[in-house]
Amino acid sequence: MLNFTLRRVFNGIVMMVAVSFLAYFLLYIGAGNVARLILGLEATPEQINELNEQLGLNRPFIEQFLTWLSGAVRLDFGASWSMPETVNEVLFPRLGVTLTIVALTTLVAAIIAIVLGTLAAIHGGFVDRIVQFLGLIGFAVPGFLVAFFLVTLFAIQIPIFNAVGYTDFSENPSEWAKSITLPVAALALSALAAVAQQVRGSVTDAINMDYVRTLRARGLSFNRVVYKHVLRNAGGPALSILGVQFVGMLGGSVLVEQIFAIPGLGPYAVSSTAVSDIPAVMGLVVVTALVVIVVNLIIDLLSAALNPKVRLS
Amino acid sequence: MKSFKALAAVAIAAALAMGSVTGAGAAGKTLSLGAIAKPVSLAADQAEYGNRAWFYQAVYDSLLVKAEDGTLKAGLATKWSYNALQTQLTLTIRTGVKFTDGTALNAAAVVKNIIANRDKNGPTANYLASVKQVVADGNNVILGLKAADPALLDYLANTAGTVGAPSNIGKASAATSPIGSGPYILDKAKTRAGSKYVYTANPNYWNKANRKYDALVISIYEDTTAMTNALKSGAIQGGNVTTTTVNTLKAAGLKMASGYVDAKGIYFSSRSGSKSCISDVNVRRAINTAFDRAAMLQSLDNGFGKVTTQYFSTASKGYDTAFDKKYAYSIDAAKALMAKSSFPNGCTITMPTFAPYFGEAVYSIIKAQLGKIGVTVKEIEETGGTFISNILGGKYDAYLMQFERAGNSWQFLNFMITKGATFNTDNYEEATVTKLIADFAKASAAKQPAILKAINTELVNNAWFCPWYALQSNFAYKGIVVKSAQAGNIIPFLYNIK
Amino acid sequence: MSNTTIKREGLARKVLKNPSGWMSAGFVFAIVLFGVFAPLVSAWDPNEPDVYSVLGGPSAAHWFGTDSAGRDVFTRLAFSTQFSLETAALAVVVALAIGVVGGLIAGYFGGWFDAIASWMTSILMALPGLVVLLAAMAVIGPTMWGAMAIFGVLLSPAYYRLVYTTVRGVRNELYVDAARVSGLSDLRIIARHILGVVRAPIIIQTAIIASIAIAIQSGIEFLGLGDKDTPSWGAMLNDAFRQIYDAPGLLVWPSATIALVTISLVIFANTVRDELERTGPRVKKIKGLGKTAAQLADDAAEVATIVHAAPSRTNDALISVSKLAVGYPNGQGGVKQVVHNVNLTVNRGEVVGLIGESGSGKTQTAFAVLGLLPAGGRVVAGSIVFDGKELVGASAREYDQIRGGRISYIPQEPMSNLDPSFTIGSQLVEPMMKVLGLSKSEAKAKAIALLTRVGIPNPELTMKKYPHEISGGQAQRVLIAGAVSCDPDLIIADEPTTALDVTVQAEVLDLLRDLQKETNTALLMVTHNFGVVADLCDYINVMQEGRILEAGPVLEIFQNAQHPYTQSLLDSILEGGPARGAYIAPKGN
Amino acid sequence: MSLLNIENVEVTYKGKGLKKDFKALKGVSLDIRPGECVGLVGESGSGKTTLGRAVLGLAPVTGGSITLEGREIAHASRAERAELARDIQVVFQDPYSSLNPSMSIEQILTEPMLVRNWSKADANKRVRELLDSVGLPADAAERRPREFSGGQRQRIAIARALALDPKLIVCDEPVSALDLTTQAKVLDLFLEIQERTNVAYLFISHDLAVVRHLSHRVAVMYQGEIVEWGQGEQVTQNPQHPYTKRLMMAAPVPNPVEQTARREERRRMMAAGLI
Repeated sequence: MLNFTLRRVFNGIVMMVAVSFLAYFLLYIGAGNVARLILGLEATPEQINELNEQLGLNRPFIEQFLTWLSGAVRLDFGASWSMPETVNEVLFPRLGVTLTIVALTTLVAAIIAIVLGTLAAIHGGFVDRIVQFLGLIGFAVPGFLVAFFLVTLFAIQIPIFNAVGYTDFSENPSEWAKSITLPVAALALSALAAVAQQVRGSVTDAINMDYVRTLRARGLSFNRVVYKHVLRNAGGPALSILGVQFVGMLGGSVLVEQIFAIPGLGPYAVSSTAVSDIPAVMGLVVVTALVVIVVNLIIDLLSAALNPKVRLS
Repeated sequence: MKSFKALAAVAIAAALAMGSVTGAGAAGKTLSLGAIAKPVSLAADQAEYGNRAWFYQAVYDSLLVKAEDGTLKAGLATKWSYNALQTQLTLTIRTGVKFTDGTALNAAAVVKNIIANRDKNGPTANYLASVKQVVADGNNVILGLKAADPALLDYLANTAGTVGAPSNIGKASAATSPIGSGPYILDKAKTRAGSKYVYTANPNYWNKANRKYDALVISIYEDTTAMTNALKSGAIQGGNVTTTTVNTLKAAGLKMASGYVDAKGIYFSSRSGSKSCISDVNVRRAINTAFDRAAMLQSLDNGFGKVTTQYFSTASKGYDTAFDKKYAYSIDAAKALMAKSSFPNGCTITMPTFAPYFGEAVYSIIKAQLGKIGVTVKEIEETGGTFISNILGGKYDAYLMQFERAGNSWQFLNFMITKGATFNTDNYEEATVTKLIADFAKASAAKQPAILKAINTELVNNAWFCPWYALQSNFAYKGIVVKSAQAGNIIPFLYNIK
Repeated sequence: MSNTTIKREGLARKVLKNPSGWMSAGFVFAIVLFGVFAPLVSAWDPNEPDVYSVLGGPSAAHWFGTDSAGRDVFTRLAFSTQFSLETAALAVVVALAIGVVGGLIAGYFGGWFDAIASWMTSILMALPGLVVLLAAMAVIGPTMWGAMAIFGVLLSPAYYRLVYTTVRGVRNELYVDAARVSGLSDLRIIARHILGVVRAPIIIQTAIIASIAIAIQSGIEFLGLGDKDTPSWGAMLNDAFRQIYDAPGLLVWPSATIALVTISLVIFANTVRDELERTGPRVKKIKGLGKTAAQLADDAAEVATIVHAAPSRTNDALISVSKLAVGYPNGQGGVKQVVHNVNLTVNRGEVVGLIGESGSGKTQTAFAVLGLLPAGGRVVAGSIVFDGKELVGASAREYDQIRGGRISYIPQEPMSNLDPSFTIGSQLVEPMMKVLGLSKSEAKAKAIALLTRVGIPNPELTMKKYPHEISGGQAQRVLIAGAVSCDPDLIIADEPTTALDVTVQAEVLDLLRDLQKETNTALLMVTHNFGVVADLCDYINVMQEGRILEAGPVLEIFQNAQHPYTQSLLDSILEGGPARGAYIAPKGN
Repeated sequence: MSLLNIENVEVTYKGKGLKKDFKALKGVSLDIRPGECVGLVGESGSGKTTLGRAVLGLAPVTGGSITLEGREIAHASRAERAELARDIQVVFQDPYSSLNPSMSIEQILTEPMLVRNWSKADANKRVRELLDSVGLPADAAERRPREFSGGQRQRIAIARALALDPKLIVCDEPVSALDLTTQAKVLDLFLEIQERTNVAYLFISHDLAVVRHLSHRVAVMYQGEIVEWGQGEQVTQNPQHPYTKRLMMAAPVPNPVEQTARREERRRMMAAGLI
């Protein structure tokens, strides 16, 4: 298990460096006249030169990348081009918000999906139809549409939850709950649908496995076999879908945060994109990729804990 | 359905009640406002007015302040006076005021600030271009001017008079850690740069009587719908809203403070030389004639505005109602003007589009209307950062914009008309206008109106611009007191919100 | 339509016959046509503004009303459809091209390309799509074509992985080996054998990828980061959102179109998948699986089993099956019966064989006795009396108390019958604690003793191992240990040695015989192997097509089989037959 | 003269990553004469299937030589393999996965002919001949593999192997997935075809009885090596090598009386350490 963990961690680190290099290369090469972008207003050629000098944009590309990388490993993404704050100052508080939302959504979606998916696989009928329907709607209706309808209904028509903004949990737990409920609901739907379908499928598969019959032939009740053996074996595929959904949710949160005006990564990504704030965009890409890689690592480790065979592969 | 709603509301409210008990009341009296743009820098010498005014007014005091109607009032300067030639301004600085870093505010500090505001390349720099030298004289600050500047006091009540702690001037950290003497202190820990700016009360503020709230939160809503939802749901008490949401917000019980600050329309930027057909006055006149201003106002902004052909605001002495009859919509007339021009077969002009702000509908209208008179629009899509810089860099022949129409005519002239004015990007000149402006600077107050009228006549006749209408600005609010729209600014100044 | 075409009904035909299949495919097709013929659907120009009819409601001139620039919404919807579908299609095509080609090459040839491609895939999958797209647009500007091309690259792992795993699977199929032996080139093998297999999964994936591309495309346009000049669903949504309070109706058309198109695509994908997975006809749940009169008559008309006299047999029946019939839903609302009128008795301490070829119903009979028939199956008639208690119709609770402790089971395939996620030890201990009520440590001690008994070296270590860490022979021993762990009265062994090598089989048979002797447990041995029967059984039943044809003491059957089928079986036995003669070189060689 | 000569053949599978290389064949020698059936018997993992695959060019030969009528074929290129397909063919064990489920029987049978640019008419004629020779009705050509039983599928696989009149067919456990009665019929078909066409078989099976029934000579494999090699009757009835003996004694005889005797004998031999 230790060996497995170390291998995966090493793999993750290599992947991070590769992602960073790729992103850096494409973004900085593509960005064009950076100094002009930053100085905007009435920049003179002298000012532009000076800024290029200052930002090191006239140094060789590899040197620039290594400088950036040496900062990035200390989680320092440098100065933003569009805001007075450094990229870190803006990025990390926002990362916290987005991660809170996405993690909570993952948790909510996972719990509901496991319950619904299992019931659908075992009992079929009504619950199964609900899961099928959810699967369809959750997959097909874009999250931002769901978000908008939720706001209209539950924040404006019936003002139960907050329509906009975000309050930290530490600041005011009930406000936090009110601010986070609708975004989480909007985001959760599609993940919930996908995971529930996967759980339904893998529980159905697992329940038809030979060892289920054998265990029952040894006198274990159906429920016991389902809750102990079937769910554990069905857990692996469900987990990996959850991982995929997590990545999707990170993206989906961009739109949902925009609609709920939540100070997460989403609005930062949109505004940085609009003004081509390359350091910010770079930081965003790297940090979200890091989150994805870490989450995948966690999922790998969980899968390995669930299924000993994985540890060998 | 109704009972279901009620039931759901009760159920969920009950579920949340536990949390509410512990959470409520902690906030005290907080003023929550929504802004549509985030600040670029919070340093005093980078202060901006317009939509970003609050971020600076929260932390910094200004030498002068402006009432809702534009009347200048004492700020950090308790008295002000010009010499006879209008070339020397003396300000008396308030005593007993301290910056939040504990240092005292005095004449020397003000001098440093004015110099920084002029020299640090900030948005205010242009407004202090006329200031030759600044010196402290005891409790007074004396500004020596290159030439008379009829708008200077106005500038000082805007951002040019912003005063921050001298220790902070020139520091990079000033951009995110402002230190002033104003009513509030920025709470950096709770602030989410770009989204939410949280302020706590300055315990040593000199003018506590005028500060009605213990805390201030300014949230950024770049999205119209988010702003509307925030207002509707009561998340904020006030914010600038677009014309398309005015009706729904009124229906939701919000009040509006409405003014006519901006003029929306097409602005030209290649009138000089001959590289573009915009340099032909008849083409410019034709463009002016090619829009049904009333219909545009109705369709684009729900009719919230006043049709006009002139850029001077109604508050200006140069404004003439009669001009608004000029350039009545007629495609035939516009075609005739085109025929008269050097481009009888039409021409192509380059214009930027900035859909994130203006929406894309208006651009399709411009393209269609100009197409009808043979002017082909080559659109270049802008999404943000480079929009203004490309305009200033002279990349385009014309552009859609809504410009603030300063009540102060001198300010306007220096903003749009004079050679070297910020938005006279190709330094276009007409001899008559140049002479009239020179006259105006020297003229007595009595003679100024006539000169302004003459200038306006030239501008309108020669179609310097193509304004469509004065756009109504709408500050929607609920639960706070706003006397009226702010003269000369799109949102009420922070100290005027009660 | 000729008969043969019906027989060779293709997937496409099946999908289109299915209501959800043709409805979803039809809708998508209609929407595509709507987009393709956008220039023809109305006289309006999608970009022609009209300041005099801004935000107009639906009218005869403007069916869906007008937008904030007075443009015809219906026309814009048509052109939006064209653009949104085209750009989404670009993403799909790029993803297809990269993913399918890469997956085919990596999957078929493997090697360094496989290593690199798999690595690139994991990198792409570590990138959150929308964030990367926004980043890309920060550089390439607001062009949806560029963005969708990049998104295609980001989506390509979806195809790559699918094609890769499918090709990997197919490459190991024997028919691919056969094709190689036939001298087919790689290209030809890919074209003839591999593409055919990945085609359907690719279609499913494409429907799903297309709906993702549409969602992302409209999301970006909705954020206002797309081409301004071209109408698109997202741009219409963006405009609608700006006017949400003045003209909420504007929101309806683009959102409904997006939702319906994506829903249709997903339904289509699901239908294709369902049709692929469906081997037989549609299975409907049937209430009251009773036998029809015809079946009853069929059973009654059954020629009686030839029963040989068994003078040495005791009459101490432990389990007695009579007139048992097992059926499955046949898809047409009726029942397909797989076991007919079966009578079978196992006395205490007796080893009874149930022998038959595949499909004879022997395993179904065994499962019926265990009360563990596969999904859909059920006992339609007859009775199973175990130790005086009727099991047909017994509740799950009652069965749970009989299984394990009274009747236990040894399966055929050792590996698949052990839960891969639990250690050998825990799988042995768990039932003992439940059935025998032992403490954990007691159960552990007993498990170790059992493993020692079944001949597993180092049982303490084996207890901690997972199923994949032991050999098939050992796994079968573990399963036997499990079956005897709760001291049952009857063990049902379903082909317990079929999956084993012959030397291991001999050892397992020895073990079974010894255990049976030691405990005097009754054993019902289900097998197709006469050698196994000869080795173990006291009494045998010969089954064919769900019926027991002949039953009697083992020697009696071997020496004096009456039924022609039994005789033909015995005749087919090669053991003891003559060896082939010496080689004679063919003439002319 | 031998048709196929296998000399000292080694097959090593490269281990992935940290896994060790696996030597599946450790120097195996064997020969097959024209029209002869050589049986190859052994348990799982003995390397018998690998040897068959090495002859077919489907396993990496890392040492030794395989010659067909004097031509070295162990490392034949793809083009040479395509040529060899005329001479060496295969029938696999699993009648379910050895036929592409999406192709019709006709497509399956004509595949090797089409590679060789046969005319459609010739190919169709040949398909009818082949179906007839394996005892399937002519209308089988239009159907798909799933419409046939296991025994019928194996007949189709045999027909495919016969399509080009090969000199050698590698039969890899061709009857072990079949029911007893079907197995007997298919084995008879193998015999009948050999007598008719003089094709040679390399007949791989785990079942000593099956091998004995069909093979002129028999090789016994154990852990990658041939431990016994000789006349069929000799090897299967009077084996010399302890492993062959163990194999023989382990198979239960379908006769209760004989099996009891054999069981006792086996136990005695094991106790004595003879097997």
